[in-house]
Amino acid sequence: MEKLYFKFTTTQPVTKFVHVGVVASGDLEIILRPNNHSYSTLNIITGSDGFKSTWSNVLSRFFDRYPLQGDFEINDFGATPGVVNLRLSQVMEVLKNEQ
Amino acid sequence: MELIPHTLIKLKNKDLIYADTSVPAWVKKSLEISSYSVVRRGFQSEYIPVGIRGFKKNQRFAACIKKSNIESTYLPSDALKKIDTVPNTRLNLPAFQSLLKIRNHLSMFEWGVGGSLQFELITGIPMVTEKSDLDLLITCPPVPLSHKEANQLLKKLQFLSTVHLDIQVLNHQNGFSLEEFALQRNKTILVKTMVGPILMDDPWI
Amino acid sequence: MNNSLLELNARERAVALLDKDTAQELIGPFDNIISPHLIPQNIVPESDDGVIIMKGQLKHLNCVIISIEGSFQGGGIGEVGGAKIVSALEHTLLDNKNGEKVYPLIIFDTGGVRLQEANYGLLSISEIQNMIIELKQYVPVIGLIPGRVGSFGGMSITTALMSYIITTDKARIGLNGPEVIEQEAGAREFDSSDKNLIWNTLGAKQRKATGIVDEVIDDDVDAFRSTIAKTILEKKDSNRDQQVNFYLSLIETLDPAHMLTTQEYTNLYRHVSVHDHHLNSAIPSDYPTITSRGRHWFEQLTQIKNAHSDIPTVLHALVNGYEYISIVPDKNNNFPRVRHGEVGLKEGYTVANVINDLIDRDKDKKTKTPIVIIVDVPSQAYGYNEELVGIHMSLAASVSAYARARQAGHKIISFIPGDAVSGGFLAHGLQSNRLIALNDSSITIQAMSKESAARITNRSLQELEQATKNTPAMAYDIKNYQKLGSLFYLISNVKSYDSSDYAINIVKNAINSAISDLENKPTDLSFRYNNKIAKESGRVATNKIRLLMDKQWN
Amino acid sequence: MTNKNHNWASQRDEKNLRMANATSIINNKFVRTENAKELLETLIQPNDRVVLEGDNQKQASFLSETLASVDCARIHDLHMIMSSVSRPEHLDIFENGIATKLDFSFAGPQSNRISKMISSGILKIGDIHTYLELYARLFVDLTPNVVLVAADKADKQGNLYTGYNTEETPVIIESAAFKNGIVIVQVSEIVDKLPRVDIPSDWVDIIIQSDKPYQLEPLFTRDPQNITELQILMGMMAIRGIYEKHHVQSVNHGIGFNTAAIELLLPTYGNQLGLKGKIVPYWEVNPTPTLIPAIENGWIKSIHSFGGEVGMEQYISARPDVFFVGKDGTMRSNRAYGQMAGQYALDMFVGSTLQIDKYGNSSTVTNGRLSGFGGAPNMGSNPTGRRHSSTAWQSLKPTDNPLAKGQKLVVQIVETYNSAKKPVFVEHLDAEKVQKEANLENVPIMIYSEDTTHIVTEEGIAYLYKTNSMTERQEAIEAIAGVTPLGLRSNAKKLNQLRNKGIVALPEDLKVNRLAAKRSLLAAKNMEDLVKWSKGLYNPPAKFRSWS
Repeated sequence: MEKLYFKFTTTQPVTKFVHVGVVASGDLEIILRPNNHSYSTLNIITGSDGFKSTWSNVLSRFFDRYPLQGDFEINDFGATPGVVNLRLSQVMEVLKNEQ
Repeated sequence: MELIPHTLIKLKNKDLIYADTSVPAWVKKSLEISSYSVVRRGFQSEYIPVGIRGFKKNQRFAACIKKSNIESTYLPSDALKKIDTVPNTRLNLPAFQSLLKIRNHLSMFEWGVGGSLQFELITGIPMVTEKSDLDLLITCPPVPLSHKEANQLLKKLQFLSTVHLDIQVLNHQNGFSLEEFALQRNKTILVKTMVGPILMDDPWI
Repeated sequence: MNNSLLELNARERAVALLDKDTAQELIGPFDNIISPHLIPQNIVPESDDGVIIMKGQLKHLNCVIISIEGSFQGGGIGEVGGAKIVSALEHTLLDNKNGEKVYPLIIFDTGGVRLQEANYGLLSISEIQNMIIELKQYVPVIGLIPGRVGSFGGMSITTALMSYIITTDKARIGLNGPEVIEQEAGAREFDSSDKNLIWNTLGAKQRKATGIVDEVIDDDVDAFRSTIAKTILEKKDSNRDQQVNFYLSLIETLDPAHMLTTQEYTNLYRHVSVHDHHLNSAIPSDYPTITSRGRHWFEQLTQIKNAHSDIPTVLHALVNGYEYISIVPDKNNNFPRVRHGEVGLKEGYTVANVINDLIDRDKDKKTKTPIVIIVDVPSQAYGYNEELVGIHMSLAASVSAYARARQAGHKIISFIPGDAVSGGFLAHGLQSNRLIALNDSSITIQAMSKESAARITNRSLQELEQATKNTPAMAYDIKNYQKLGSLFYLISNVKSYDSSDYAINIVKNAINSAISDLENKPTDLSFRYNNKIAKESGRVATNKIRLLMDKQWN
Repeated sequence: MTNKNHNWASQRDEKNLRMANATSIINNKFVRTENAKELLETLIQPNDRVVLEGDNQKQASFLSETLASVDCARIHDLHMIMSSVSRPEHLDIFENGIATKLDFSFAGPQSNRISKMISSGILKIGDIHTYLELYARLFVDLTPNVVLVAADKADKQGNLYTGYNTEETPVIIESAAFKNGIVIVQVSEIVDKLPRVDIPSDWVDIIIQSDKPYQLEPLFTRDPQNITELQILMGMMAIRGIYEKHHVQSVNHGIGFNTAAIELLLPTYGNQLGLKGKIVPYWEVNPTPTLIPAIENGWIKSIHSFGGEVGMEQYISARPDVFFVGKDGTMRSNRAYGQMAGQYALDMFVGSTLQIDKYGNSSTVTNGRLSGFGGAPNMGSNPTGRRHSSTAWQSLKPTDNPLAKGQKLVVQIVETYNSAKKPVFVEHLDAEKVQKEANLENVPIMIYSEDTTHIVTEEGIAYLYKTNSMTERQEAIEAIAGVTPLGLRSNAKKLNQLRNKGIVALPEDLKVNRLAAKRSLLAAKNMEDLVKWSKGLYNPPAKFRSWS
């Protein structure tokens, strides 16, 4: 298990709380809370050690495309980058539906 | 006739052994049970240099016996022929299992087994343990091997064996390690001879 | 095949069952409560701790759905998830007592106790069971088992306490999973790789045929919704925990030496001639039997020498106004899996029988007879026949009897001079309102044997021992267990096999003071999390959850 | 002038001599089970070329166990020819000093051990073939002295019934029977009357009843329970961006969850798109249970199979319109014909791999594992000898060359990272290292870049056939390689250029909604659903049981 922290400068504040996913094998959950900074924070607990740079790459790409602003908490039980992306896009979808 | 090192000798009279030092109790006990000794490297005359094995790994005792005290001799290759007489419970030990695998891959040589396996195969006394090494003796190779060929052979045998392998090439009294030759760590190689270890360029001569 | 409940995760299952837009989650992912015990053991937590509490309406009926997430840590119950369930059920009870109908539903998808927080899991499960038994007096408490994990371990006992169980054919129920039985009793007893055997034995269809579940329906959300509504409106209750005489009659006809086929058992089940059972008090005898800590203290406290009972594994006696009861080894028992004092098929039902008789006898009395449970149970019985018949129901029968006795006003003390492990402890000990133990290092107190726990959590025995050393949540010894706050009293200067007058007096005093402490106190299990140690350290998360639930319920 | 006395039938004489030496244990072709070892020791000679039948699923397990037990003083230095090295004793034969040389196609289960044995010199590799190549060489320079094969039943005359799992038995037997080889068959049962004759007794020399039926594994069964949302997403993209776009009519699916997902999406997502009747009516594929919903839903006209699949027997028998079924009601499979169809009759091959390099070469050979590829390199390549045209084949024809011809679609579907979170897209294939370690002539590449026409990942589809330079091809691969080291070379600008050229398509370009990729979209979500679709005719092996 490893704890990771990331911070990204972002521009689109979210107004809703969002939760997606399950901490199941190969999967993860994402909890998003609104904040009023000009950046996003990510607190990640991951079951697979040694993937900090992979996380960084996945998240940079995501925030490049979608600069969502909020505080993210992620509990990860070995999700692949593909699954991480899928869950992040589900967060987007939930925001769209509720806004 | 010269006896090559690692030949097992069954003694007629287990009490007639000659040594520079007094004979320890464990040697007497060992001979009591088995009355076998192993030919050591050295000058042979009326007297033959031998070693006596104990039941512990570090128990070796150097002595001499008279030729006339030899009841019978067993070459390392004789031990090999006895593998079919080993009971299944013993045969399951890793050293025996490895020997079974390896024996099909050395048919181009005259060869045999030394060490605790040889002792157990000839005497029937259980000496081999879970941790026993496998000591192989290649005697009189028909043609010298190149470093590469030796390396290939070694790799093959090591793959087949699940225990540590110690392979010695014997050229009459002279002997050297196949592994040392194959790996070619140095230009010269250590050859054990009748007069002690010497460094040689070509051990096959 | 398109509106599957099984396919959904726990949260989605709860939402799917409720009428559109009525679902409201309590203590959800945004409340920032995760298990405090997982991260220290290097395990990734989940924001809801694998238990989802959802209030809402189902066909316009007010419901609370408790949904367990089987894919997070095998649906294991830990402190946070357990406290969420207990506090939700408590509020449901309160509402119903106040005349406001709220119908509780539990979606089981659980292996039972979460082994990384084993002691909390065991305590929580006993507290959940207590609530269900009381709630059933007001409303049906309905259990759903869609399948995948199914319902195992201590939570299988909980399923047997539900008013009504609805499953798909992909559900399995058993006290001991096949892997655990194989570990404890060998592959000859139960081959955990034989999937046909597992499904034919523990699968919903066989369980339906032999009274362990009530309905097997299609895996379809609408089918679930209408079956649930029907169950609520028709107030269905299988009274599964009160079939003691039926099962004792059945078990008498069973040859424990023969591994029954499912067909044989189904036939047996269909042709039981039921007769009443009553177990006489133990009497003195001239035959010394093998001793155990449980038997030792039963004889010391009742002064019955070489106590003999018609059921050799269950001793009980009413002495000086207290009802003492103990489960003991019987090395010649015809059920091989109970010879070391385990709680087997017969033991659970027999204990239930004894307690039910006592409840009945005292039902019109103002002062109820106090009960002293002497706890020395190394585990429940691990066996194939046991699982086929449904040993979890036997344990549930005794859980139910103890809980109903306590709720009726019997003061119940558990005295622990021996082992208190797993399902055995749930059935015989954890429904008391005061626990007293001897401080003896020979006592093992846990949810599962170390070997099984190691295998199930994929750790080596060494790793497991290392982990348990650092966390009271997984402690195997009574000293660490005390740190949870669940003990009323830890007697420090008496050992398990002491027989001096001094020792006996101390134990008797402790029992007496526990009983007088119960005067005018609640008849529930709240002492365990309300005391000082529990509040300050042992059950901090439990109390936090309870407060939060109070705030969010209405 | 040749010598007048030259013996032009020396091989036949040799065979007759060997057979004569064994007359004491042969009773009109039949040999008793307990005499199997003696038989092999008599009929096989040192240095013989021996074919041992080991297909993917079906194994001549009794004969392989017997061969591994023969006396190596009598039989040694055999040259083994085996399409699949699957069982431990297949390699024991080498360790026991009975054989030294191996030609094979696939060694999945034994891939670790085989690479160690090669590097230790126990075993010398002739070549790692494709199935078709290996069969072909049986008729050229690898004609066998002895073949050891398996059949279900024999009758008293020695005719053979190979039933569902005929697989490669006919091609092996034919290579020996007409070139003086000895044909030895293990049968599970000897009966008075066969359901049908698959091999005539004339071609068979020896029949031995085995002590137990030959080993048969349900290798091609995938439990829909384990299909993930990403696999569904990739399946949806493939259906829209490849199956529909190229109007594919005939297909081979490599085995895996990716292709199982596609099979289970046809009756749902495929129907939503109105594609039923328009795509993939013809299949060359093993009878995988995940095809049942598509068959029942009316998608499929015909399926020919390489081999059988355990549990599918009854279902296949009840669907003779779809499968190739004999008069006796059981399926006829044939691996050689199947491979031939894959090579020359199909529009498309869809498969998966473990690694893809920056050029688009792919391989399942990863560190320490020398698995071989079976039929994939044939299936996954463009046969340049093909002349017949189809819409899909034509759709890949370059527009700028009047003499150009079409091309077979070869599709790889992979997630950018595997489940162990290792990148699938790599700078260099592990296969390059394995080549050096195992002293192979060629790098063991499964499908070459030039043959790969499409790659699908969870990010999008790369239409490699549209690229006009290696640089562009590399850029297309990078654009869908996610955050793997290769993928990080791409950027938004390059991606959009490629999208505009139609070389790369993202899900949104294909109108595939990422969030619709749910398991609820699968026509069957578990094995029981498959049983229900089959109306109870499919009988899954016990290890797949997950319901009561």
